[in-house]
Amino acid sequence: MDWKQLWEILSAADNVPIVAMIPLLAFYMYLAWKQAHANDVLIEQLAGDAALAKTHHRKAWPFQPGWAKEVHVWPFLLRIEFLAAIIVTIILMVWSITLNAPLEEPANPNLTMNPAKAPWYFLGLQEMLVYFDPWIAGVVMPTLIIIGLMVIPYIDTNPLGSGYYTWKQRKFAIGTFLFGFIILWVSMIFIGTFIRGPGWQWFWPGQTWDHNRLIYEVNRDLPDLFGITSNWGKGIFGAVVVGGFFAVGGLAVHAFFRRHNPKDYKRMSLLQYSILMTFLLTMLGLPIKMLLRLLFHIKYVWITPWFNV
Amino acid sequence: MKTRTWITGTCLPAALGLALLAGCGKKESAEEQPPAAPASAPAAAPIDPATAAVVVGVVKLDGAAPKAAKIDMSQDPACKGANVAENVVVSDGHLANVFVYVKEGLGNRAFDVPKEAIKLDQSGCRYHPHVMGVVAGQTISIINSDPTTHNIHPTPKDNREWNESQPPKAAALEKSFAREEIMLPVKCNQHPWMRMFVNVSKSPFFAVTGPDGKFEIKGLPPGDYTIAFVHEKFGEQTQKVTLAAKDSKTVDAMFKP
Amino acid sequence: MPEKPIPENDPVVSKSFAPHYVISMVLLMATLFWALWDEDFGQRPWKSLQHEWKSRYSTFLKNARTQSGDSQKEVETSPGYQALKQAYESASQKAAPRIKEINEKLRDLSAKILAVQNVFTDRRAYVNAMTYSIETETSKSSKTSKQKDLDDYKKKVTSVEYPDGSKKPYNFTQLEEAYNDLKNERTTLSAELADLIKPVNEQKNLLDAYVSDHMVTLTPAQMAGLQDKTEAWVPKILQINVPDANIVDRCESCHVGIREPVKLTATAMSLKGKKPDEYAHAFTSHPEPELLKIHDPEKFGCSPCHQGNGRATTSVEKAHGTYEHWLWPLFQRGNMEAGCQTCHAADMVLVSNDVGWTLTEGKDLFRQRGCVGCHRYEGYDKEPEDLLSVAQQIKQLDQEKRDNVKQAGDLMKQADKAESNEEANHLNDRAVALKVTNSKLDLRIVQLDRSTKSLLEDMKKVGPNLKDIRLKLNKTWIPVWLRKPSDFRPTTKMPNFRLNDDQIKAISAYIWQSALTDSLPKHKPGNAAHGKELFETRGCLACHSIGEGDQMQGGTFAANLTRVGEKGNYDYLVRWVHNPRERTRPYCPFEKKDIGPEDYKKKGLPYVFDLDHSRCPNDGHELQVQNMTVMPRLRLSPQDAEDVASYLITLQHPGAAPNPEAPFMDDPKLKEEGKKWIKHYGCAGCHEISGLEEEGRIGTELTAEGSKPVERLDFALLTDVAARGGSEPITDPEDLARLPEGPAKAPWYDHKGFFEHKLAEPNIWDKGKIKPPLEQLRMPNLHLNKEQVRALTTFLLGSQENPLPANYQYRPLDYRRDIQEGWWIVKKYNCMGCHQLIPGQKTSLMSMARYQGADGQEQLPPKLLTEGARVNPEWLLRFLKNPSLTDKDDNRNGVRSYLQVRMPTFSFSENELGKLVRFFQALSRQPFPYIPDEVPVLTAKETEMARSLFSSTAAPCLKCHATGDPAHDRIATAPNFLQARGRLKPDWMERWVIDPQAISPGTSMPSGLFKRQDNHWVFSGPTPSSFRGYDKDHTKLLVDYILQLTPEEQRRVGAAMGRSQGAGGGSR
Amino acid sequence: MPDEKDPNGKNGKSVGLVDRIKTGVKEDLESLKTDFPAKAKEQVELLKKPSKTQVFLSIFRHKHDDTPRNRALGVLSNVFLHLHPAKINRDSVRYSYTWGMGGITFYLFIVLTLTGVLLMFYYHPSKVQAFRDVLYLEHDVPFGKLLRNMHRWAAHLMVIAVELHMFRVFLTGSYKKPREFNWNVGVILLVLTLLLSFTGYLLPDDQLGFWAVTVGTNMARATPGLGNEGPFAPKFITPYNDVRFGLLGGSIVDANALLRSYIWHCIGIPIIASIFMILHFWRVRKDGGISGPAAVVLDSEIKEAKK
Repeated sequence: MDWKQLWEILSAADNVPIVAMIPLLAFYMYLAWKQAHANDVLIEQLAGDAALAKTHHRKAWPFQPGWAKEVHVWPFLLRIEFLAAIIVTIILMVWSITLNAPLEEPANPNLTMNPAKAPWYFLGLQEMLVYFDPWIAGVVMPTLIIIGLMVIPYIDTNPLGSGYYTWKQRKFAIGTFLFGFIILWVSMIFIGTFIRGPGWQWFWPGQTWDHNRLIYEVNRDLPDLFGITSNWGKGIFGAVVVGGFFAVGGLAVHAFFRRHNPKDYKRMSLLQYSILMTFLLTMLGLPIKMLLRLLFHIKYVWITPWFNV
Repeated sequence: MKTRTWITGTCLPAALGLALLAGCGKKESAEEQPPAAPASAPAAAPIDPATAAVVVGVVKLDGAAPKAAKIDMSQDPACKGANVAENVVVSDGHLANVFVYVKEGLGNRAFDVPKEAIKLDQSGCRYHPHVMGVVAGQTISIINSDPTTHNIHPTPKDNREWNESQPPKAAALEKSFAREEIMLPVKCNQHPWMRMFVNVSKSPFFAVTGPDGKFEIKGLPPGDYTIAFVHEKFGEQTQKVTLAAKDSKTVDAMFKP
Repeated sequence: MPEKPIPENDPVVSKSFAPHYVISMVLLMATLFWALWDEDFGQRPWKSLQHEWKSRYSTFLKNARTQSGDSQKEVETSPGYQALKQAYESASQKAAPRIKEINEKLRDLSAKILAVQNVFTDRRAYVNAMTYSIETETSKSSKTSKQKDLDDYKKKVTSVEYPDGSKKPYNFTQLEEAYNDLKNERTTLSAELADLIKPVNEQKNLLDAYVSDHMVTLTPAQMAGLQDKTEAWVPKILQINVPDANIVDRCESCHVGIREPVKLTATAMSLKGKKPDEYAHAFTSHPEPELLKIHDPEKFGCSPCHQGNGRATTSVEKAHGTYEHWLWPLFQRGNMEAGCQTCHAADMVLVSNDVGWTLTEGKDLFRQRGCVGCHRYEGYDKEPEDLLSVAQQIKQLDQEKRDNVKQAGDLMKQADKAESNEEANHLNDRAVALKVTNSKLDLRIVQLDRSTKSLLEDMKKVGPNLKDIRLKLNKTWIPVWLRKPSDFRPTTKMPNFRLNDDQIKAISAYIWQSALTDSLPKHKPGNAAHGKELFETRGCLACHSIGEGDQMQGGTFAANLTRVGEKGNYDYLVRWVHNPRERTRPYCPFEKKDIGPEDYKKKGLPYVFDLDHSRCPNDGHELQVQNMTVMPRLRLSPQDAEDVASYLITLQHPGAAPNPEAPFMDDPKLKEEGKKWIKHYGCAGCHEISGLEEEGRIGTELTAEGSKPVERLDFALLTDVAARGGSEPITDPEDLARLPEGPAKAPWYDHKGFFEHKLAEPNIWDKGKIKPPLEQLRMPNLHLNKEQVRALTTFLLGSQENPLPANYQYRPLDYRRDIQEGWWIVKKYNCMGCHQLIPGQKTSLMSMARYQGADGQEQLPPKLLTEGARVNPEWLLRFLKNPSLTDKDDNRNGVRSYLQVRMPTFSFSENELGKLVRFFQALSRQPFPYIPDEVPVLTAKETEMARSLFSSTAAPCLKCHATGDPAHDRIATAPNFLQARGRLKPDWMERWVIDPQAISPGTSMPSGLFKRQDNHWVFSGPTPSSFRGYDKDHTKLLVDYILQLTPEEQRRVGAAMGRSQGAGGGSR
Repeated sequence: MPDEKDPNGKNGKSVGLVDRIKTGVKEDLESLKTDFPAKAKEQVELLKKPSKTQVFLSIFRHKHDDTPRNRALGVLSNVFLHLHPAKINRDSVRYSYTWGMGGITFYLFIVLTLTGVLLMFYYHPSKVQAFRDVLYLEHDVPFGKLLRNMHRWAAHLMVIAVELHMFRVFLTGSYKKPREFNWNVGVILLVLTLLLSFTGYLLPDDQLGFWAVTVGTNMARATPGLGNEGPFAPKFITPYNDVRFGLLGGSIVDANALLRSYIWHCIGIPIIASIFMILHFWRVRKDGGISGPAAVVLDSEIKEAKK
């Protein structure tokens, strides 16, 4: 265990934000879960007790009749906002006094940094470069993420859970989002920051980042495994596999979604449903491709003269 | 930068837990070395003439003295001196021109530089005396009694070198040497046989043996001393002697050719 | 989930945020104060440092001031001071009464002036205003009336009240006059006062100058000034800002004492009774103030020499640049001189007092140890490159010539057909001009051809010519040597290549089989005892050494010859000793082959090749006709050469076992394999090897190695060890001893660490690596010692691309350039092995037992401290070409025939001769070319006078100077006067006879022969009577006489001095 | 002394005039003696209640007595605070619901603007100057180091805050009707935040920024159709006219890239982001304030829309 190396990575000035973000995220997940749980308990209670449902103020927080339903922004909200501003200021000042913003050698195009890393918030995308060609990782993927985020309100037809934390009422939406945000976005950043060392090789935390490390890795293409050699064959085979993934995956998701979210399913139009399917399957495709690469050393699934996937 | 890194180190991992901090304790800086006691011994007491001791002795040469080489002085008709080399002067087994001095035992005593100058005469194309001792800084007054020009050219190791010409009847040259140096050769380039040795000593406790090989060093305070005998050809010998107050000890030396 | 009790009051409304606000406001304030504190102190550690400085320096000054006071008293008691003081006092007394008088008058005057001024300025203001109004008035009548008003006003009388109470009426004109008169009077008086005070002040200045001249330290007054300055010190950033060079250096903010005019040591700046702490070390003054005088900090700053981050003041690490992202960390103490290299890369010798010796040694080592053989370095061993560029130039000129010829032809054709005579003439003129241009080009080409010849002559190899090994070496010795050269000869330049058996066999086979097989003339054995004497006295030991370990004597420039008898062939040695440059076969760089007698025969030419016959018989190209060695010819007679060789062949280790037979060396199968390895290891970088003459260098260029990013230095598997300061990877005790700082204690992932480890154990980065032989690191172990590693490291650290503007680079174009270029040659041929060129520099000979003592010193080669001022450059050129100064029997010294040690013939090329002569002239700042003075012809009387001086018993010149009479010259210790004409410069001769000790310390020539009397140099012995009434410099007379001395005159004078002919030398 | 020089009074009695002046002056002095202390006292009383002064009233339009009306006015009549409604859902003030991340993001944006403007005073976006300027900031400018550190860390903090804000908004389902569009504005703002941070990365012109930007923009090479290494790129797309060239103003990260980066960072993106921010805040209000905390809705209460 190379503690020094670990400390070097953790304490690198530009890695501090991501180091700080992980416990922060954990804390807010806890905060959200606590409230979601309280609301879920309340919902269950109200669902079972129609009378109570009529009278209850329907929040997990205490309430007594006579208490104002609305409060003045001044001072009740502003005092919190000001307090938050002060605390953020304090944090920022202390951080700035104690930790210097990194400044390395003057830019030198002739001396490549190894590893050359993007800012931490883009490391997820950089990590994607391992699994996909640059045009997918660098262009298609970010575009899909942005579009995907944007379409969320239009494909989430579940009217429940608007304005309060809940898990039980929105299992599918929250599950999918957590999968995208935590598993795909944050942990990719984590891997890019802490695991990827010189040569963008995989170093477990605590392993020394040895610049001379050589590893033997042969990456094959999926068609090769099946002994397909002709270009047409490869193209067709890949198209079949990818198409197959979308077909089979689509069917599986359909089967799951129809059973577990019948109401949403019912509410959705065909367009909404197919957009949902496309994004969901693409998202699911990512870890599958990653696992294929990391565990089975498979580089491409679909090879065409124009692009490779 | 160190302190700032440590401040950083203490603030940042607050979220990660204080455990890390345990390893981050600031190392005690190397302890201040105790001030080194100055090596100088307390200043030596002044010499009390009442208790001063004397060292006397005779320096001999064991075996037959090498035959003194003849010097051909014919190149300068003005040279009318004894034309025998002076590097070994022995009479009856007694060795002359040995410089005897107190080499060790005086500690860091400082001595006044004698005011009077020591005379170095050039006559008969020879130096008189052939071996001499001076206290560092003491003036040597060099005169030329010959009807020819000499030049005086000391070739020291630790002192400054100089080379000056002295025509007949010129005024005396006043020179001195600042640093201790034993057997500092002096020569005249115009008369290559002319050569003598100056011994620059820190203390005034030295003597040069006469033709009878005898010497005497007076006025030494009681103590343990190392007496050194130096001869231009036979090198240096040392002997230890312990002197009580008003002692008079004999220290003889024997050189081998 | 248990129901929480519902609180009574609405928590949202009733909850108080006061405590939150209190705590966060306190925290916010604390952070703000922290930020302020950090800005004011945290980021400014130099403030406390300067406070510490203030107290320590004040204490120091206080002590120093008392000491200085004591020594001032001492100075003040000296007669010189007393005399000056008296002069000052009398001057001031003399002037005092009148000064007092004038001062009083001036006081009165000032009061009067003031009184008049008050009235006058007011009235003048009115007059001026009126005048302006008249000037701008347009109406004529108003103008006249106003003019009248003004005239009236001017006539109006006002009274002035003087300080003594008297009143005086004045109209305006009178007032103006009175005012000007008073002012004039004041000016006159002030001038008189200044005249009076001037001599007093001059005396005072003399007095003060006397004190400061005679004090080792500063005077108490100066000290007091410093003390006041220190006590009034307010901490502030001290910075040097040179915008042109982008230098911002604040080093002095912490190193406050660096430019103080007193010498501050760490001990002096430490607290009483304490060891010097880090403060004390920071507060020292610059140890080499002389350097600062040459390199004014206001122009150069600190960081150009020392590096580090000059701007940073926040911490020691930041300021010294010893953190990860600063590319130019401070040079460490042992490698401080690396900083010189950044601007002085073109200098071969770079010494100022105690500074520069390490770097200079590094530069020497880089050349001598053959580093240049593998690594290109700008400026080193550049003859091959120059040769190429000369060839290129010749090609260009040839082309130009052809173009010109064609153009001239065209022009003439046009001229023939021209319309008018005028035009025809014009065109013809142009054609003629082109022809003249061509003849200029021809001459230029001749020059370039000559410089080709020079360059071929100048090309040298560090190692011996391996084409000769069949003639030269014992066959069986070669593989033994290759195994580990330092085993056979510990101080050899040949490094250890870590060869395995197969490689050794193959390499020996190749060089043996590819070598020349010509035959050598046989020599009879000589007299080894005489050879030994010659070897020890002729100066061989200035370069070569003999004896091993403690017994070693002589120079380290060339090989140690202790075991030379075990390897060498006698006949070859004779040839070598007689003339090392004699080549077996000339080499033609054009045909790339050794030319043999058969080539000459084909052309019907005699098989003669030397510097005068250096053209290839086949194609006329310039040949390499000399061995590419720097070893000169000592002009020994063939007999003497045999004697020396006979002596050398006896030099063997007693009882050395015979070398094992080496039949494989004749195995033709190994030859190709051997060639492969020889190429691989770059042997041809240092040796001439048949078939590999055109091999390039195999190593990386090192010109800017010091500024290579550290990431580019391949620490291989040791990167982490180096970066974290793990255990020292070098384990071999011999190699470990080479590390200047000993085994690594701290992290050494930097240039210094890389260079030091690489030089100590060149294959260290292969440690733990698995590589096939052809990929392993090739650099051989140079078996350097600690100091040498340090010197080379310093040199490499300083080898940087310099970010400073070009005018900071030391590339002078004046006389200093001649000096710069000259040092390369001086160093190339090891002139400093025999001659002293820098005061205080030790030559190899000086330390030898033979040259100790007064008699020994006289046998040393002359010091060349003022050579340029001493000799006529034309003579010097002749002398350097042939130091025997004769064509007949050259087995002698040309000037100092009495010396045993001999100035050898280096056969310098024209190019190098020119550079050397210019070098010596420039070193003494002599004008070039030298235009000698006419020596005035002495009158008969003057000749008589001079002769009497020359032969006077008080100045017996001919006693020591050689006369050409062999009997006398045996005891002579100075050159013959007859050589003076044409050789010496009269000005120098005069300086020399006045004070030779000042020119060549320790010379046999005594000082004090002349004294200054009545503004003239007068002989200090009894002057001959004929001199009565002679009022010119005696020195000049003597010099002129010497310059006109004829052999007859000299003989006459010598005889007259009563020298007995054939007298024996002195003995002791 | 005009009195003496002008003896021609209207009634010819100069003496009377002198007397009149005398009494007049006397009266003036009397009035000073009595009025001044009274006025001073009045002024002191007035200053004791600063909120009554005209200056105060001209700035603050209403009283600050602790009444509901004044509380509401305090928010509504303030240009900065009127982003907020006068009254809000009682539970909206709970930190555990909002996490305050939107506000913190906005606050950090303001901090970044202020520090950024100050940094601009010292920075030249040129290859020669940029790195030196950062060194200058670090070592010379008073509070320069703090300024740069704050700018850098606030930027990172802002990215974190934005992501957490989005996380919270998703978890509370706040993008749902009628806030769909505002969610989209938010997504755009997220992208702009990342771009702001990324463009700032290059500005110190050090190895870190240089290579981060090199790596980042290399991806643009692979843009399908527009990058010279991307799929479906037409033949005429070369490294000298592709989309990366457009981003960097050159085929490598150099002076032009620095300048473009600087202009996007300091002018382009901040303006665009500000516009979107205004939109974002406006929509928050128009969509009925923040989404919650709302009363929980039971599945059974949902009325299915008729298809």
